[in-house]
Amino acid sequence: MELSTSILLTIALAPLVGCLLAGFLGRIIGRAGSHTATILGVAIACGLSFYVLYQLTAGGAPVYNQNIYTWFEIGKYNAHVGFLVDRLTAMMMVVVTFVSLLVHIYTIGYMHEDPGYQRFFSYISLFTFSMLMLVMSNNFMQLFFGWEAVGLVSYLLIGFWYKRPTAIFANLKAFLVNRVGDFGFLLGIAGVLYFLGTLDYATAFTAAPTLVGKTLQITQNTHWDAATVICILLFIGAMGKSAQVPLHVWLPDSMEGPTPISALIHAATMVTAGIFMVARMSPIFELSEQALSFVMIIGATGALFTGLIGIVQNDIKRVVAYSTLSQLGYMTVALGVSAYSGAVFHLMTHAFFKALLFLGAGSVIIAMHHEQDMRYMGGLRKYMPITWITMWIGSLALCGVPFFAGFYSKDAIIEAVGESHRWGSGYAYFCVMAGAFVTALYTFRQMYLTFHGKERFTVVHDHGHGHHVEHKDDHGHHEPGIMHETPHETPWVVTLPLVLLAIPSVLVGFFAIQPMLFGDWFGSAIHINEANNVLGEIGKEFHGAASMALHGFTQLPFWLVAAAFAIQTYIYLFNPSVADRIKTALKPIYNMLNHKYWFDAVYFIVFARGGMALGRALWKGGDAAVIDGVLVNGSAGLVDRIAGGVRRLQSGYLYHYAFAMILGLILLLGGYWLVEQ
Amino acid sequence: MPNLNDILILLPELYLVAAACLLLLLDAFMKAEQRPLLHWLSIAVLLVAIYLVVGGQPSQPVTAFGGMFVRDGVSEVLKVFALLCTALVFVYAKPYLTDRKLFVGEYYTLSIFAVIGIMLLVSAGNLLTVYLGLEQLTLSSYALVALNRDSRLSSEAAIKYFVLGALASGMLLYGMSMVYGATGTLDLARLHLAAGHTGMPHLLVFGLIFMIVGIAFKLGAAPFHMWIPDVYQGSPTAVTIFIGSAPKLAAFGMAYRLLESGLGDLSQHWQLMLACLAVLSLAIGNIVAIVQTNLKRLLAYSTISHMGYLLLGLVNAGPEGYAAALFYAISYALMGTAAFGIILALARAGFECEEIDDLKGLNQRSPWAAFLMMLVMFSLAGVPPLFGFFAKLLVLQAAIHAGFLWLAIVGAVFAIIGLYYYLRVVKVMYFDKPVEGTEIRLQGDASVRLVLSLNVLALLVLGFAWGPLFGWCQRVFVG
Amino acid sequence: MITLAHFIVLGAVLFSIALASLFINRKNVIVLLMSIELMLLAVNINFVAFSRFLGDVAGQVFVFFILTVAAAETAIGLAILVLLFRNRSTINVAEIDSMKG
Amino acid sequence: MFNHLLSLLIWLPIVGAIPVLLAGSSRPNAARWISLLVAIATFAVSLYLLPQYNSADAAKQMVEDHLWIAGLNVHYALAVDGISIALILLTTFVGILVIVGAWEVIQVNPHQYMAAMLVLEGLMIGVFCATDALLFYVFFEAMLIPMFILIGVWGGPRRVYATLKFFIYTFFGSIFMLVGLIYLYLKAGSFDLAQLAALPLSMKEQTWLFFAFLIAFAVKVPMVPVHTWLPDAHVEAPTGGSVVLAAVMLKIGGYGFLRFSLPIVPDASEAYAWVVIGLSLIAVVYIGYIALVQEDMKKLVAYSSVAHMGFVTLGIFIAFMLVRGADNLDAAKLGMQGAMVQMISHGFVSGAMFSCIGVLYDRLHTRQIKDYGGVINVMPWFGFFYVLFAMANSGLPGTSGFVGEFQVILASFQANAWIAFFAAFTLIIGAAYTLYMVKRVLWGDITNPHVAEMKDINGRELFVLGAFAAAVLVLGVWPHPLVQLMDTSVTQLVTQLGNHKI
Repeated sequence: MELSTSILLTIALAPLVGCLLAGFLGRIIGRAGSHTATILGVAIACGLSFYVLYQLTAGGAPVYNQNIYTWFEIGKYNAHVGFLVDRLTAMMMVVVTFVSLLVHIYTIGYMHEDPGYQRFFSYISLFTFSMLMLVMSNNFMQLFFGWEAVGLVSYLLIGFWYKRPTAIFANLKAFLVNRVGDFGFLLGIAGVLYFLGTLDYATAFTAAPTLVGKTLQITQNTHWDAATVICILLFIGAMGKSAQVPLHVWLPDSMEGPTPISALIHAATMVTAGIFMVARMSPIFELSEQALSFVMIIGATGALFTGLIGIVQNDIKRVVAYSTLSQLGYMTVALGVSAYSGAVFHLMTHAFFKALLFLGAGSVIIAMHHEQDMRYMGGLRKYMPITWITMWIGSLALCGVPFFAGFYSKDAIIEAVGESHRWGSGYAYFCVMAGAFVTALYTFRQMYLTFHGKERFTVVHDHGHGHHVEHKDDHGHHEPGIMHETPHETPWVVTLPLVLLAIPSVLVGFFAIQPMLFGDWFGSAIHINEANNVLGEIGKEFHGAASMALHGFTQLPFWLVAAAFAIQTYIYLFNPSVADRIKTALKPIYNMLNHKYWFDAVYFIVFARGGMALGRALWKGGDAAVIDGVLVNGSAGLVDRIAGGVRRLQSGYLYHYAFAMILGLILLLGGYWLVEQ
Repeated sequence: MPNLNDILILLPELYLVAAACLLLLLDAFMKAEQRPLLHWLSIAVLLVAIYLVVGGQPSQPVTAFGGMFVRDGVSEVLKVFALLCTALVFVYAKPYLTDRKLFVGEYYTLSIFAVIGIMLLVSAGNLLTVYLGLEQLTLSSYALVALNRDSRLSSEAAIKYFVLGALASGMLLYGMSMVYGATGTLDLARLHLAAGHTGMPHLLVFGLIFMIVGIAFKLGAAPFHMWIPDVYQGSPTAVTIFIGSAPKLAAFGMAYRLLESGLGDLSQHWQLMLACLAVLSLAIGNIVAIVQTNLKRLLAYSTISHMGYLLLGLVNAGPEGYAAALFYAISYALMGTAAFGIILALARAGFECEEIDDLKGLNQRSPWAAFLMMLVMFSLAGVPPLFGFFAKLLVLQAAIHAGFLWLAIVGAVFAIIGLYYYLRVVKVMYFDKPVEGTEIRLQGDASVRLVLSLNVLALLVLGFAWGPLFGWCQRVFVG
Repeated sequence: MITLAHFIVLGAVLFSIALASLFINRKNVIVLLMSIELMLLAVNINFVAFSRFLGDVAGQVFVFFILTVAAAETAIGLAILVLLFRNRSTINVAEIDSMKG
Repeated sequence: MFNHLLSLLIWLPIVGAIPVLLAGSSRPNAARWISLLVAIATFAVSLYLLPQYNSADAAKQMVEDHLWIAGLNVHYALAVDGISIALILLTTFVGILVIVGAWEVIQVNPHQYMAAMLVLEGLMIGVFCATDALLFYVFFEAMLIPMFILIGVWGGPRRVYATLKFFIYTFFGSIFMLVGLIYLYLKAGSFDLAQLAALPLSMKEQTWLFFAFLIAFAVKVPMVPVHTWLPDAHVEAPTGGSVVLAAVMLKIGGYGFLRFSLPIVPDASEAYAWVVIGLSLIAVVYIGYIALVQEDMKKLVAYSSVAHMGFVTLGIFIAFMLVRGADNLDAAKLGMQGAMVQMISHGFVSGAMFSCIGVLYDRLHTRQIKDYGGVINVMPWFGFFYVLFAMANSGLPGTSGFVGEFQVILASFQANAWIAFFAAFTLIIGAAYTLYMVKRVLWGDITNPHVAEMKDINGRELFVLGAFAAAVLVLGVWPHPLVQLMDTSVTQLVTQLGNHKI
């Protein structure tokens, strides 16, 4: 049966209503009121999303594509607000609302002492709304709206603890880096309008083939292929949002935000918007080999090198953050080899297990009273078993151990890259393969440092709880390694989401791989040229999820993971000193990783400092010196000086006056004489 | 042989002469405390004169005494406004004169004699009448400037004015003699005919040039402007206001009579000369005004620049140009009267209110006075919707139409520079804090304030309803 | 034979002398009044000469008027001069410069 | 039907200023209430105007035409089209807010302040209604007087320099336009804009006239490099002055381009479109960098206004390249519409930004960014509005700030990708300078003890900011009605661009 507009509107608007209630009436309806309102809103959205997904798969509902209202209409150009809901959208809706719902619940526990409680709920509901607008959009304008709106919320949430200098630095950085991406994205949209004459997905995609052969004039005699230009511009947007090298620098800093945000926005949903967008644009991307190669290489680079940084991080959240960067790299590679469904599939599984890992990390952080440094943790498994187990599940999924969700998605991507013959696929293949090893390295390191080995903190029982309460909002950096009470398992509102996320982290891959990757589940949503259909190739050898998993044990990726497991187990369980020896042995490499390849430093000097310097130069040099100094005040001063001179002619002496008159007379006579000549 | 008809045509002038003599007598037999009566009488005399001028207006231009005296539209307009301005001057001057023990009959009679000179000048049909009218005007003015016998500045101003004025009229006469020699006639109408086919064209043009010097002096156009700042500053404000208003109309009338009625055929010669004078006046007037600190002196320089704009109209040398110039002369006369009127009204015994800084914080002390002064300043600067703007508009239009686009642009540029010092006055009144311990407000009785307010508000009203006036100015030249 | 030209030249010479003396003399205001008179006389010569050679009396009539007015003018001039001397006790042209700029 | 609606609209506030003045400094509240009533009445009239206007009809409507000066064939001619109506509504809307905004903020001679505001409002409406060039010029210039007073009397320490600069700059621009207009009058025998548009002109004449108009309106907009009066004027102006200046006065420059440059000298405008486009792009980039390093909030927002107005001029003149170069009418309309929407939107956004700064200034009496920091801690509601308007200023979708820039960028890509490239740079630099200010003012911990004592916004301020916020959001979420309102007028303008005069 048809999907009804009202349902879709409800899905989109319910979280918005919750946001407004919590935001504007937060004081009145209080904490409980706020979280009930927002959770209710998201719950409705989530439930209906599942219903929509069901309708589209089992219910056999046709793809929904309608405009809600006209945004503007000028001649043949128009922009609308409307929904395009096919299976791709529906899947995203489910993922977004589901994770968001769990994060809402989790937040009750995580933020329960924070003064900004209502504000926080309002923000995350606003985010849910924006994200839904993004994924449900049926045109580029609305896509851009959602695109920037999630950016705004991300900005607000990273800076949620606005008293922290680091936080307000990070949120500005995040917004600006994203804007760099959006700069390209907007130009891409403009290009779409220029070449395809519309902002509407359906029309644009049907018209897409006409791009072939069209070119854009760059200079007098250089013309670039239209499709390539558009795709790369659009992808620059994705690079910003999905934190691809070299626009990845904002994501690690975004960890300044509360952990639930890191889970929801900076791992599960928002950062995957870029992946979703490219998948959505597959009909256009398929037209440009060069663009796809570009996408692939960018992604592969991110997959390996950001992962490496993860190995040297000590902040539990940052480890997960870098792993997110690396995983986003995987998805992008998949896009690059036109395995769009593979990318989206990994997007989904990743959403679950990465959210799980973040929330788990958050749970640890709660237990450690907002101590995030793993060097002061260890042996926590006996204090918080649920967290421990669920995080292991998440980790194994992340590493791609067979049967876990991550395995299916990741292995499919690796194989797809292997199948691809696109320019640069060799490099990509190496990156993703090595990436698997690196992933395992930092994941197990993190698990061991956190939950295993001996405790590296001491518990000092002194003046009780109040101490932390006041430290809570500014997250007091009390002396490291000193705890004021033994860590204990977190309340159910925190653990429940972990459990609920653990389940799909195990199962979703097993059940979803067949339809999603090989069953043409997405239907018309994703378009692939036959020549590029690497997944089709893999599909030929695919004989069910179980056999794929079993086969997985014989594959190189698994053995890399196993090797990494062995190494880390040896180092962190039996011989911790090795770690330091390696560190000293590979000092230069360690430094390079520790400084994140100096990306941030360079950017800061070049763009931040440089921009300010340039601005100051233009201001003082251009406006102040030239325009005001010379032209404006200069001419005024000149007139003044002339006046000062001329007034002296008025000497006050009668004979000068008389002389002036006679002079005038003579001049007139002389002038006449000259004219007559 | 003069007949009754001639007398009738000359009636306003004759009446004024008689009235002036009567006032003189009256003053002689009058006690000091009765003088206010004289004040009101003389105003009445002027108003009646206006009535006579307008009432006896002939439909067609008529001449009297064998063409010596012309009574046409141009002279009507000029006379009406000259009389009107003088009446206003009398109203504004009274408190000032009484404060300074200058409240004497001579002031009134001399002024009226000057006005008679103006009326004679603007109706002149003959070089002789031009000369007589001019001398009548200037001789009375010399005396007026020296009215305050105990002031060093007045006497200095008077001597400067006298010597330069005599020099100018000497040159004018010399020019007349040459024109007479070249054409053999003194009658302007015949001159106009003879000028075309004279035996000695160079002599004629030489004469023209000498006469232009005379005109330029009367207008106060650079480089014949030197007397203006000193005379404006030196003479009692009550006299400055008179010199600054009505005589400008006379100067225009003189220029029109000599250049158009007399030597219209030589326009291709004098157009360019006037253009040069205009540029010089605009430059010197506007630029030097910037560095003035004395309000009267500032207004003097602004007069010079305004005469430059008036010349822009004359340069056109066609009906529309004369109309524009006449319109400009009228607007300037009204604005000048208003500006000095406010200064007179603010001045009081021991406080001349001559320095620009005397106006500091006027808006807090007397918002109304500040408001009026602001209107006058913006009108002088030529900012719409005030009267002054439309006057400038017309002269610029006239200049461009005559093909003097460059001249119009020069005028525009100097309007920007000029704006600066007018704004400075507004700034002092509105933005600056008043000096402690000083006290400044409108003096004089209600009548003065009322008339003054009306005079200034007229600038605003005429800004919207200048059509009829302009129409009148146009008619008198086409008709 | 004396022609019109001679008279005109004479007038011109007188006129020029008058002009020159106006700004060369820096001593005495009275001299200024005198040179003004001289100027007017130059004009008169012109008028008379022209009217004689044109055979038209108007010019000579004009001369009478000029003479009369000149008398009045001088009267006023002297009056101002007296005033000036009373106020500043000097009639030295070079000292009359309290207003300038 | 009563056909003097426009006259009423113009003269109601001007005449209404008289009783306000008469109320005198002794009865400030009377002055305030009268002026508020007048402002509201004006707004009501302008609202009543809206349904009267038939947006389907391209012709000018509600025509009033009386011969004003027979001698010069000057007419008191008023009429409106969609664009004028939109701008008039903006004016009357802002008119109310500045009166309310100044309520007890202005203590010295409030009656004069309010009166000046009302007169200014009336004159600005006049500019948008006039269809006679001279009448337009009269309103255009007369506006300067009340603004001069507003800034000079209630302004900051360097107000004298600022006002003189402001007045002379603008006068300098317009005087050449006056010469140009006279020249046109002598050729056409009329100041009627329609007739001037129909007047054939040689390329040489057009070029001279184009630059005469350009300098007049470029100063008003203001465009680089004649923009330097704006930061000074804004910094010294009282809040209300800044609001009106930014919200409405700058628009008159853009409006002038539409009414004069485009129809009267189309060919020259085409030939020199690159000049304007170039300057607009410079405005976006160059000014953006300058705004980045401002220490004074008002200066910063003033510079950002210059950058945003760059989009207006860009959108207007890009139309030429599209109509005559690419022969793409719809794209030209897109750009033109973008420019118009940007004008309205910038009216709201900049007005709001200045109101916000005013709110801060009233509490701490400083506009230096360094004196603030952590304001959000004590003024959460203010913080909400501040962030909202900052986002609008950096062109976030969903706020009005986005719409115009979006349309202009889309249109300019149609003309030349590079133009779009530089225009889109505003996404980065605009966000940079705006949010960098927000960071330093709003976020962070309280460093300055005075900030700790700041009170959150009161009801009056809430009303002003709320009204602006509503406008910003509605226009951002649903620009369609505004676009519809102006559509036919813009279409007509764009089609006019097609016909050559030589």
